[in-house]
Amino acid sequence: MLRRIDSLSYQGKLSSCSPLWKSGFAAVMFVMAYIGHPPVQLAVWIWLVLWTVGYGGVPWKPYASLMAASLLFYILSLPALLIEVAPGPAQGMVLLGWGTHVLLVTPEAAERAEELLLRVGVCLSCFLFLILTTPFTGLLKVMEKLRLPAVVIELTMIMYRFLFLLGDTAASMMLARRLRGGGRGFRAAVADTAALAGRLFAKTMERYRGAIVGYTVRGYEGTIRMGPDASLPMPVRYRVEGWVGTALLAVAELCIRLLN
Amino acid sequence: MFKRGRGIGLGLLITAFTLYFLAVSPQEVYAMHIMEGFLPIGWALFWWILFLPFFAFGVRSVTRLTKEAPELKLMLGLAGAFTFVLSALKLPSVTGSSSHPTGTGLGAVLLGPLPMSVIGSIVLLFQAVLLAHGGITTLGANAFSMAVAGPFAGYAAYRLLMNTTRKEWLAVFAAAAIADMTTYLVTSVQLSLAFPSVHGGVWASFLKFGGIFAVTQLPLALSEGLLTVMLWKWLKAY
Amino acid sequence: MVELVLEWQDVRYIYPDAKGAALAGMSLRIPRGMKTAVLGHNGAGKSTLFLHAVGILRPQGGRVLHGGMALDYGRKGLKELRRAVGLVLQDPEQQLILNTPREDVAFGLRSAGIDEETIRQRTERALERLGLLELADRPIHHLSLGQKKRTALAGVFATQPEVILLDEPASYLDPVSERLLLHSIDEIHRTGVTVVMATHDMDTAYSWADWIVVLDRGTCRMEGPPDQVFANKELMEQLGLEIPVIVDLWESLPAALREGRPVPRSTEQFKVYLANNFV
Amino acid sequence: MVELVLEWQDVRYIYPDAKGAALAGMSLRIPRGMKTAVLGHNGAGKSTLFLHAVGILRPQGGRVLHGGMALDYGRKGLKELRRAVGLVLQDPEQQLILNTPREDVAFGLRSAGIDEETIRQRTERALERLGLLELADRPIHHLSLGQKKRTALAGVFATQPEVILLDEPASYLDPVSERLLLHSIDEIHRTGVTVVMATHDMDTAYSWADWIVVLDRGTCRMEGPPDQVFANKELMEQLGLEIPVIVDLWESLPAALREGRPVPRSTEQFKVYLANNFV
Repeated sequence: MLRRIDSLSYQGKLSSCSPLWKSGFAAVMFVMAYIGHPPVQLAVWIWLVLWTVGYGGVPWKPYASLMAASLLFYILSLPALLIEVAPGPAQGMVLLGWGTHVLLVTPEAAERAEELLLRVGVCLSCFLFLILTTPFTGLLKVMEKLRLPAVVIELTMIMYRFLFLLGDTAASMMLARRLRGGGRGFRAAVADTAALAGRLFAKTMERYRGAIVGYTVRGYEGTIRMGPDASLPMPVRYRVEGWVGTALLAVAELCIRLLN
Repeated sequence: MFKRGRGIGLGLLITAFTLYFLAVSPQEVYAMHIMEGFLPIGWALFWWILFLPFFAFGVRSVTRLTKEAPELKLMLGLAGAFTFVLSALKLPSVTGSSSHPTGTGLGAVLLGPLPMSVIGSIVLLFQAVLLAHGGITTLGANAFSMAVAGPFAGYAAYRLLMNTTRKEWLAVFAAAAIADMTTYLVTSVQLSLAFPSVHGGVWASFLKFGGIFAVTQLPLALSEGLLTVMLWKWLKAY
Repeated sequence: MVELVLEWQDVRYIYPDAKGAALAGMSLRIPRGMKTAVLGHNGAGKSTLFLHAVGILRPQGGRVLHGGMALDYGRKGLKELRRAVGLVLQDPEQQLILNTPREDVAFGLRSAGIDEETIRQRTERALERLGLLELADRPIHHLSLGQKKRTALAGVFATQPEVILLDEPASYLDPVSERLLLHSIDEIHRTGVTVVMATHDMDTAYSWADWIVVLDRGTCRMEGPPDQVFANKELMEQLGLEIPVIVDLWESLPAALREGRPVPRSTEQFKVYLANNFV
Repeated sequence: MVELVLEWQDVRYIYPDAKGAALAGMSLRIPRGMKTAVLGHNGAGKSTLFLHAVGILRPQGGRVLHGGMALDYGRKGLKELRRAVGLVLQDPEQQLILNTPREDVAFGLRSAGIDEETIRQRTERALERLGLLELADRPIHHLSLGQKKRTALAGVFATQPEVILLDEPASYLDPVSERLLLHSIDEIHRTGVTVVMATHDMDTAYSWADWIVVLDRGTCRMEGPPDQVFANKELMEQLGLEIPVIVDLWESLPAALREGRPVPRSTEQFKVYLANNFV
């Protein structure tokens, strides 16, 4: 699971193209998602799916499953968004009533949930476009351009380097625990997990000690300098489509606003 | 307008509840990361702005620490990677389902709350970018609840209990459990401010969101407290 | 016909997000009571094969049999399977859960719900057989890699499985520790356990195993006794596997001198032969 | 007398919290331009020896010399030393810092303050010579162990050191990756770099090295050319080190047949000899 998005982001057809262009484009689309009216939002949604799955070459199966998994939060929040308790008679679809109190879905809430679904979907498609077509090293370059403090970028780099190592270690430890049949009952299960986390911590410290030697040998003196951005420019064809499409969306949005 | 809303609303409602009961095996939801695009733009910006000063202070403290000892950068990076992997471990929960620990309480006790705000936000960035849990527009809000509020509350609880009771296990348990609880409460506040109820306003909305996530978050806080105490013991023996 | 402990019938498996198939129609049999070596490069499918044997992975096509019966993937079936088939992972760090060899060996027994007295006895016996008694109460992070590997093996052995699968047990060990570990494995085999070892050391495989299985890109390319397998030079070359030094040298002797003689299994046998024939 | 690149003079070192000395009067010389193999069991002091060569550890007694001069442990001296003496650790994960081979290889150059154009060229050359060009932009966690090891080696090679020390480079590799790595090491040696390899594989050491050094419990027990070292059977046995199979078999041939002939260095040479003499 940990490797899934990472692998996809390196294998796509747009992977080696400029991360700056892609994140700039995604940022503009985020703005569209927020300020646009439903028709424009829908257009952005469809367009970005096309960019990711079509131009980016991200397989549709993992794409759809990521989209669905992310929507789980929305689904989980639905009852809170929809259901209201009113102290007296109120407008809406009544689900339950006792005394003067009613449990109901108000039209405002239903409308809000609809709007939210649309916005969440569009934003997700922007978000997935960015993370599925841009390798993490590219995002680091963007962070650098955004002038994030050097220490944050270095920490991010170091973390990224060790995430997968520790992740693999944890995965094999869990495998071993399954093979050997963990303890029974809640307490034993928590104790096992704690032992596992502890062992993982010990491993982490071991990695730390090893890395200090390794980094020193390589001439590390407290700072990691990043190289220049070596990514390819976005192909002209896509750049043109990006600009033209954005312009069209902006015009459409303007028209809707003027007509209302 | 209302007619249309009602028709679609009803459809939504039915599908939603069917899905709800099919899908709510909460282990797959990193329950308290607000998803991409969920917050209205005003609130998304608001939480970013609230989060940034803490982040800036955190960066300053980390810079100062690592200037004195550059190898601490490696240590902090590894601590972050460890927190990330820890949060992917499934933790048996008292309710029988399983949940994911956050590790922010333990981190705050070990590293201090300010460095944890930096490490925690990077961990959140990774969860967003590598696991698609959370998002970019909501990163400010999530970071505020999980990397700022949680660690600070957990750390405060730890100090307080250490000074008053001197029972280390109790302090560690409280740090972990309270960091979790605080994160959960702050997130509920964030959601209810963004989506106040028509009847009863923000307070009613807080009860609803709080109620829904309590199902996963209360047992999680308890299990995480227990886990952290056992982990603490384990580390001491080591 | 020998009895089979484990059998893979045309098993197919593709990891999610992987490009190629890890197992692409794997058909393979493990005879009971023997010492089997599974040969092949990294990526040939050795680990995936083992994970199928303990039901961690389920075939996407074909089936796996244990004792002639298709695996039962129910909760109870899996529990029984994992009691009968023990897997020792390559890196012992990941397999060891508790803090000392004694505690760790007892761990697997305790979760099987055995009474404490039996646990104590069995743990003692396992530690003894693997030469770990003196180290039994030392914290695991003070042990050498070879000792950790033997502890991991002891933990599996103590649960008394029919088969023990070992994934690259000798990797990273120096020659002395490797010899000790191989000795322990032989000790275990002598108690009647079927032993299967994945390795890419041809020399070890040749002198150790009774039965050899050669994997390549998710299929089984050959199975048979060692001399027969390594006699197929063409296949070995095609798969990029080395011929054991002894076999290689033996084959370069003139055919007349080798006629009717078995290929020596060890340097010792070869030396005896040379000494007897060229004086 | 050959020129020495590195020399240890009666070096003593005890790790904090350890019982015995890791180096107990280690005296050892590494001749320039040669391929040296450092032999010994785990714990014989191989890694400690290497860490002294790059100034990570400082002798508690005795001294270490580089190019005939005692090491300067000042900031500047260490920087120069580490530019001249490259160390490749056993676990490549420890020493890979950035996220793709291209970036990582450039890391060492960039921190030496070289201009970007030269960095680009040297990185390219190092990647090419180690056969990593196609993998250059793949994230490191997608590489196999063998590829990671070659990346670590490339990172050290790119900084153009005089000597490269390799700590157990072949451990954990399958035969194909091992052959590739050894090939890369020979490539590097051909550019004029002195190469030193710690190993416990006697067969590899025997066929690969020009010069062999045998360590035991923190001291150097023997140094010399391979045939001479392995001719000392008594010592090898006493240290529990194996004789290379080829030497072992050769020695078991009757003395009359061996007289005046050099011991074969590889299976190939042995085969030629057998084919020529027993037809």
